[in-house]
Amino acid sequence: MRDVYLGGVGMTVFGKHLARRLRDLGREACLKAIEESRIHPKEIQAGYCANALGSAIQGETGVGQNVLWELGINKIPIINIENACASGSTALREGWMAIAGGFYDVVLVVGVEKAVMPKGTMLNVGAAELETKLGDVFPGYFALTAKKHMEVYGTTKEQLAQVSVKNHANGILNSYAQFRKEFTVEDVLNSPMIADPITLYSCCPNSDGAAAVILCSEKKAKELSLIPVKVAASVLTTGCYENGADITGWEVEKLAAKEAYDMASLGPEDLNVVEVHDAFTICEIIHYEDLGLCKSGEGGRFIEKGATDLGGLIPVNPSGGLLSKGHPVAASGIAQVVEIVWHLRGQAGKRQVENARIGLAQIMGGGKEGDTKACTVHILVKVQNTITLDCKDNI
Amino acid sequence: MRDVYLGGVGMTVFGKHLARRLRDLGREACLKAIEESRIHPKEIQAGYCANALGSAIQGETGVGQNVLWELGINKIPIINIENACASGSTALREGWMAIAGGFYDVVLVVGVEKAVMPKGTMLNVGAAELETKLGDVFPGYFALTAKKHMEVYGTTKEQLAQVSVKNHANGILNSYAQFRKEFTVEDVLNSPMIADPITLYSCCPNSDGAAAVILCSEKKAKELSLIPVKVAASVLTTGCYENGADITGWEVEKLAAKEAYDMASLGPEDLNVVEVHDAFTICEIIHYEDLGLCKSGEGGRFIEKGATDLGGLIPVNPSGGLLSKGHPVAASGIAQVVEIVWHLRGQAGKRQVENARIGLAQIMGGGKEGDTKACTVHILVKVQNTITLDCKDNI
Amino acid sequence: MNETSKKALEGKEKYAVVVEAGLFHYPLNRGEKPHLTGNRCNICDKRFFPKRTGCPYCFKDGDMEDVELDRYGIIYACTLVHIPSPSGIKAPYAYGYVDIPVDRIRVFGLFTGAEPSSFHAGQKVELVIEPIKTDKNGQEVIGYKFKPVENRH
Amino acid sequence: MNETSKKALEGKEKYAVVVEAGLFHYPLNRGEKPHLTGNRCNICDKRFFPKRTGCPYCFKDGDMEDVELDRYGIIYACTLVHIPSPSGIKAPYAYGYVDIPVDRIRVFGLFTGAEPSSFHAGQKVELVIEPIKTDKNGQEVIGYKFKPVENRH
Ligand SMILES: [Zn+2]
Ligand SMILES: [Zn+2]
Repeated sequence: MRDVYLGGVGMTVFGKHLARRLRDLGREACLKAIEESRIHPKEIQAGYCANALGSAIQGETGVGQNVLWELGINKIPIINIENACASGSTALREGWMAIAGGFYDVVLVVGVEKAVMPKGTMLNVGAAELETKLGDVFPGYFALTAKKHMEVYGTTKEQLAQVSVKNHANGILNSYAQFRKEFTVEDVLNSPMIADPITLYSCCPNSDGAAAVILCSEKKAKELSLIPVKVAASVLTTGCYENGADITGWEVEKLAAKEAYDMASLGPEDLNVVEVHDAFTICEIIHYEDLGLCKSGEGGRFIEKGATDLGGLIPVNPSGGLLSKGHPVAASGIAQVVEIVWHLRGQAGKRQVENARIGLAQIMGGGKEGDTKACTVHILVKVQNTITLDCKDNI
Repeated sequence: MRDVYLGGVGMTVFGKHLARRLRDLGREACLKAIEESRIHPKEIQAGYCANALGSAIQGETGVGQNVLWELGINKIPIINIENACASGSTALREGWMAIAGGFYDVVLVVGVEKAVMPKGTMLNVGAAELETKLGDVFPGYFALTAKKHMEVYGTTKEQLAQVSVKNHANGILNSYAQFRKEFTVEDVLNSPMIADPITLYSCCPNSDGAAAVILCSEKKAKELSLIPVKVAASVLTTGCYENGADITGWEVEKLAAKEAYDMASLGPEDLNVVEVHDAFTICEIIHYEDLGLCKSGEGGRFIEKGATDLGGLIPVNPSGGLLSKGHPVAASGIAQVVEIVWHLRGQAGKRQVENARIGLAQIMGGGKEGDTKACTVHILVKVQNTITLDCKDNI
Repeated sequence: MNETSKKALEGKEKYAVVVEAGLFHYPLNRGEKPHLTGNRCNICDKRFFPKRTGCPYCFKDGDMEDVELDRYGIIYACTLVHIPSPSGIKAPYAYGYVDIPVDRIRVFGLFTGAEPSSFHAGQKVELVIEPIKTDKNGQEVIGYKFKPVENRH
Repeated sequence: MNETSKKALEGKEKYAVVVEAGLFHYPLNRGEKPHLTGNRCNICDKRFFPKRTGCPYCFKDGDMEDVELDRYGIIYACTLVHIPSPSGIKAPYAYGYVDIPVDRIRVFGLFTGAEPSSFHAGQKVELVIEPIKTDKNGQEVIGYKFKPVENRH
């Protein structure tokens, strides 16, 4: 299996882009990744495009072809991928396999979504599932998780709120973020209750946006004027769906993390920067535990003591996370990797984690039987730091 | 790159399955493929699922996870893929890459669709495209192609109709086919006009159904009690989108075919059995030409002289094709490969092409700027014929 | 609903539809109690709700048998939702997971009422069949819910 | 259409909407002729309709410029459709590809009328702006069509 490197990366500002089409957003992100790589679009040998909701919301399928032809890219394999919130990271892994397996030297991976719903409409994805018919909604499902975590481990609602406070503080430093506003614990707790104990500011927003990366072989990476960042691990796994399982953690995430650490020959103690799927505040706390950043049950106290703040023991979601940066479903997993790359290359501006050398990105999605349909973990490693380049900050 | 072999294969009857869910149809096809392989579902290391319309019609995403958990398959990577009519064959190619690249030894690939629309509803996929807003419909687009082919090459409407006549005659021999009814040239020409010169019986139906294959490494293939069939070529390419291009053929298909023949070190003259994307009668005629079965412009005369009949020079669509077998969008590309495997293993019953050793499957889909978003070509080769096994006919 | 059935209803009382067929037994006779209908695998005895086509653990077809689930359960986790659901349930409403010890199974379900103080993990609940929402045609949709078991001391 | 604009229309005449913004110039002054609006790449001079953000051949941003396309074209291929379109166009209707020699571009478009004998490849056509359908609110949707050029000998 060959080593896979990151080429250029790019993303759009996340937020409301009412007048822009999927292909316009995707084009912008791809163009940034291509231009940073200083390659011609025609050098791209395959394209993987993640989009989760286009068919349901915009009536648009084959989004990858629409995006890539905006860049003049034709006559290559283009594959459209869906795996709920893990769509982008699943596309990334397929692109990684295409290079690691020796099929291509340059692959473009893009995730794009317009998830801001037209006024007065509600998305009814999963309408065929009994839970959905019975009124299950995403914040409600995570509320159950939160309630159980509080009951079993003594996690407090203030600790939950601190996740939102931290991520919004980070988001202020990120010009790509949708919500750049400071919140206090009180603000989060006093915002409207959605599903007890999940309040409005404990939920990530629906967003429009795109993110893209170029992946390449070692040989091609050497031709690019970029600080080399390697994919040390790329893992995808589906849920366990075990009836009656403990819901204070996700077995599937622990499995994915273990596999990723083994693949990279690294452990959680080696990480310098982490991006996780903080769709709701409770999620981030559980991810700390499942990824081994702290012990099971300690997630609430871990954030309380500032361990995951910028400048803390292990900064988590320096980008602002989904909570502040926004959540254009299929773009989010790729945007996390873009953020990690910026930190490893020293391009993260005011939110830069100093001397970051190893980063991890985790995302999961698709509720099913109280479990998740897809969970991915990627570990990226800066290979050397000897080349000095004109890296511009991404603030 | 490692050789990739077919394990067990299976499909549901194509047609209307109003009371069955996507997961039920997918389960049946997968179960057949697994049981023919005589493996336990837990031996499957990754799953690729193609579905094109579930999000739009059934409000269902993450279909792969839903199907595989019906079989007790969990904790493995599952990837959902969409590429219009080429969704199934694109999933097949991703599965092929996963094994060829050395990532896995046993992969399940399934395509499933419920494309029969609820009464009174019309699918408006591609609603964002100008052509669609201006009234472009699939039979109309292919009608333009047919009109041009008739004008330039003298192809007749009787020759077009013969495609439907042949495929329906083949479909009578296939118990998996949706329409098992004999048609004459007059029947086809006298059926209601849809878009001149495309009549109702010149169009494939919307169908529900699923098809699945197990792919495996050479080592694993040797453990299975199956006649070894190898993937000699797996090619995917997106359109050229060249404004003003000749529409009597598809440049993208010629490119895909050339790449596939090169990969397999074979030519069209080596083929014994072929399945092509006959969504409309004209398509099959053009595929003859693009795949090199006959010269450009000769497609009409090629079918007229019976070259592609069962027992002809090169039988095309012995399964009945989409025209008779039906077209559950994302399942079709995999069902074509299932049919080819049955012929190479001598299991095709009354429609068996004698001594078939090399087969090709072609499918394409997703209209864009008068071109197609995805075209795949797969070539399968029976490696040896020395093992005698209890193969049951699939009639 | 098609035109024929619409006509049949005209001027008559609303009749109820169920949220999904085959989920539960609705008592028609006085004194009879409702129950959820699941199924069990004859090989490993594991129970499923809603019913599965085959057992995911034993991977055998034709060995599944319908079972009446016990009416009593213990709340594993619960929440009170303050937004209407896309499926049409009006806010606020409560739901969660209920463990049914007799059948060693956890089921998802709505709870009766919507008071924050009404439900907590560890609480004993029993099954009731009740309307859960009104559909687009104005018809009541019947589902199942769990309600607290009265404390009798 | 939102509530405010609905109200604004009440009791007034229907007004027209266009099938897509920016596609064509609709003549307001007598004698003025309609035309499609495309754009061209300043590097390779290739024209596009509908307009593209960037040229796919030259791969440069900021070098695209709007152009009025010539009103006259030659039918490359045409068909007569006998089923209504999901986008709301009533059957029968005719459409096809029209080559515009002046701009070296092929455009997709509807044709006026729906007679099988009206249109054939190689025929000269000219652009007209016409209603193409009625939308869900009963409003006419304005689009463009091609009609045969009168033979003047
Ligand atoms: Zn069992
Ligand atoms: Zn140009």
